[in-house]
Amino acid sequence: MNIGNLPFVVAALLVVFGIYTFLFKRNLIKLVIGVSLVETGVNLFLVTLGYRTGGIAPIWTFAPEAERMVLPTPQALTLTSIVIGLATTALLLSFAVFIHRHYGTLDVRKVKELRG
Amino acid sequence: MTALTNHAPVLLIAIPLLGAFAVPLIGKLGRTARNTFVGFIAAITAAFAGLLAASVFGQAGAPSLYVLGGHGFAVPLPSGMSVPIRILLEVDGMGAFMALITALITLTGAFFSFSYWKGRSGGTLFYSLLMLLTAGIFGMELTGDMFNFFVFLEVTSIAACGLIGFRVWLKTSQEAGFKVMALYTLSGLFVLLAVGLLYGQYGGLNIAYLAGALTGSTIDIVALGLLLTGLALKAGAVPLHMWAPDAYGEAPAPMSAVLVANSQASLYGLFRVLFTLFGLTISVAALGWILIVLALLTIFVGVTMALIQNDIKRLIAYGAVSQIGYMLLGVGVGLAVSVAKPDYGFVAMQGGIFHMLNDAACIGLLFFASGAIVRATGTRDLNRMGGLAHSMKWTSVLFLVGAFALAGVPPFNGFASKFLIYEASFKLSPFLAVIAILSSILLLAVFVKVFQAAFLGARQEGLGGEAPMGMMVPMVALALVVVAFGLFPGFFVDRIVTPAVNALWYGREAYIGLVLGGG
Amino acid sequence: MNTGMSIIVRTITRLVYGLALVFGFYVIMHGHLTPGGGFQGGAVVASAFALLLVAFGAAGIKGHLNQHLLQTLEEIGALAFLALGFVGIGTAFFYNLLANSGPLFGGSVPIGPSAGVFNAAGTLPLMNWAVGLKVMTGIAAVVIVMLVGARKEETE
Amino acid sequence: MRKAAVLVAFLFVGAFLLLAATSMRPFGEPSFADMDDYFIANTQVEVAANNVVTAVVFDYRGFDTLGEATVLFAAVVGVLALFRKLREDEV
Repeated sequence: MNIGNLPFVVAALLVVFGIYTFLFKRNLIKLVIGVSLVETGVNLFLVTLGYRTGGIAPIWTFAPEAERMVLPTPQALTLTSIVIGLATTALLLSFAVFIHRHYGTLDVRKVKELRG
Repeated sequence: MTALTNHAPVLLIAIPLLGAFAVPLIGKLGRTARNTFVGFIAAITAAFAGLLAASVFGQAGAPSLYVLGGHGFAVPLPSGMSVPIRILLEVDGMGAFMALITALITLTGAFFSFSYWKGRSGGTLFYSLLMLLTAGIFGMELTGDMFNFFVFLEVTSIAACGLIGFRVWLKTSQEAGFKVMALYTLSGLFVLLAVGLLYGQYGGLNIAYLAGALTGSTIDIVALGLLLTGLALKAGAVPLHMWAPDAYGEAPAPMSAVLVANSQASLYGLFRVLFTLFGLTISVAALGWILIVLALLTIFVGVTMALIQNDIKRLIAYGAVSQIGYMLLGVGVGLAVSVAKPDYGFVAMQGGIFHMLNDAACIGLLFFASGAIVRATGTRDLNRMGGLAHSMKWTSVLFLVGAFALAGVPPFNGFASKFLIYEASFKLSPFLAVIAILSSILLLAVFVKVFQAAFLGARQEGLGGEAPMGMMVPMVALALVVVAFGLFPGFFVDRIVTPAVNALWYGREAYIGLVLGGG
Repeated sequence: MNTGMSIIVRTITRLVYGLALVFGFYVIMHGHLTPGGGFQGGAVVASAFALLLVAFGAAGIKGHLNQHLLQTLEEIGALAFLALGFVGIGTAFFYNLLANSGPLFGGSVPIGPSAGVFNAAGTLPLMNWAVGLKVMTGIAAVVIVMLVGARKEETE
Repeated sequence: MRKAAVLVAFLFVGAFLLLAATSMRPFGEPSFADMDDYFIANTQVEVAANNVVTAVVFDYRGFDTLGEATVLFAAVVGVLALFRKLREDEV
């Protein structure tokens, strides 16, 4: 493991922490936080894919003289992924509001009406 | 006319989107205007699906390209290969076959909903979500770009969870909605991570380009693992199937059928990844056997759990989970032997893929019938139903047709595809066929129990009458499909199933060549 | 929650709200020149709406922002974006018909670093506006609906 | 018992992801960048836009953005559907 791909390891760790939070926490809101942690990790991973050492932002307006530009496609993918993250978090939180309204609690162990 | 067929792939996605965006506006003009608009959009989409399928099957399943946003798409490289820079829709036999299934289920689902959702709140948003789900499923099946596949996978996830939790007053539907949304999001993120890995390694996002560039390094194995986990979860294969009975059970009845079509689209994604994207760069035998083990687990767990249910919709939901196992078994056997490509491997693939269409039809019929029954009796508990044969004659007959078809009883379509799977898996190893046949018989026993509990017995007063005409027509349509495919399987297998299997089994080079051959 | 925040927050909101809107629209409109675009600008404007909501509470903004208007605007934005996709259907879906041809955003751009030509990039600015409208009104509608939903939670 | 199984699965997935992260190419040196170099070089000619990312988002890969706008629309419709006014018999 050379130091060269440390950002990828950090992104992977973020995803691992998010999955841990999702699997082992009991409060519904913490599950949603776990899912958004995984999303942040994946977004970070996508953005770090596009970096080129010494590259500047791929925008030609008033672009300073630099030998090359950073890859634009990962930034487009990350934009889409962020909006998808927003959409899923909004729906998850709406369900959490209604579960609290029906069950009176946000504890995963008590929200167990569906058995078998 | 040819202009329409050229644009058919993208119109199949754009028209449901247009419908989904416009329905809330048209909804302001009143219920009948909205329903006719939704019916019109569903019919046009189904027509385009048929048009596309006819033109693709006309060329024996050969892939055809649709470039989005311009003429040339490929950039010739100094190394001779060329990188596609735009998003391409690549439709081959398999994609067109899946488009047929989706068109059938969403069309009947929309028309069933007109009378099922009458007198309930939120109708406009209900149809908007249905059309978003339709557009997402068509997008998943027709696109040739990995990231685009992920985006449409997310569109179907969110639209499906919106529909699962639609009946806000039901306590369990909100719990199911949360659980399914969380699991769908995680599986989508696994797929995105895999797409990111492949892009990081090869610098491209097009399926054909990646298929040509893959070398089978550790990154590719990790990407394959992530893709398999994510797509298997969305398809409902066993170790990750816990969400499926909740999702199908809690969603409104017509939407359960469309959710099954959504799971089958993820299954299509799984096959596309295995056969076209990775193809022979991985040890197909090992992967084939992994699929077979998954399939046997799915079949067995699905049927045994169905046996102990007394909620009619959860029972059918477990039946649907077990049928996903049959498809995995058929295609798993095909994948396991796809190096030597013996003829029984081809038959197994035919059985597995033909079963996708048959299962969609009879599961759809069962969910529609159960929707009518629940609406008439007001309960989902089998013990509190009884004597429905008297008051709901036609619905009972249609329910039986669906049940026998699902259990693989001869005159119906379930038998046609299951027989191909039994015959081929027997040649690979008799143990597989034995499990498959036993589970079918067990499933038959389950439906006999349902028949006895719900239909026989004394007539109960106060139960609702026969299902209205609006619900009856879609059910009869699906029953006709079930019977027609059961009586003349050979006719349909040669016309629509064989091109699909050719596209998966032999079509990898053609699929890649069409894109990398230059723009 | 529905009575809003203290007077200090409200006066600051009155000052900042206009600026936030202007900045948000700037980011939307100059998407093809400077960093940003429909989604980023729409999010900025939506945050201005959310700020208004938090400061004055759901009752405070009753007349100003109502949910059905926002939802209708969002549908119009979505249909406009889809229509822009259909504009170039002659060649292919999502073909940039207006680029480098015609008066409306058809200007050509000098190669290399430049000050940027606003009247260029064909359907890009129009798409930026459509998506900006859609994101702005969509997120605002979600925030209002969840706040009103939460408010009902308290009064129960 | 179930908790142990979940823990094992979690550790396996975690190791799987870290394996991928460590065996990636070094950060900052993309191995293949031909598609992106084409975008950077040709945006001003073909799309006449200065911001290459917006050109990729709305022109070269505009269909993704249509899908993404659909995702946002689906989320808004989903949330509005959940918080809609119900009929009396439905509460």
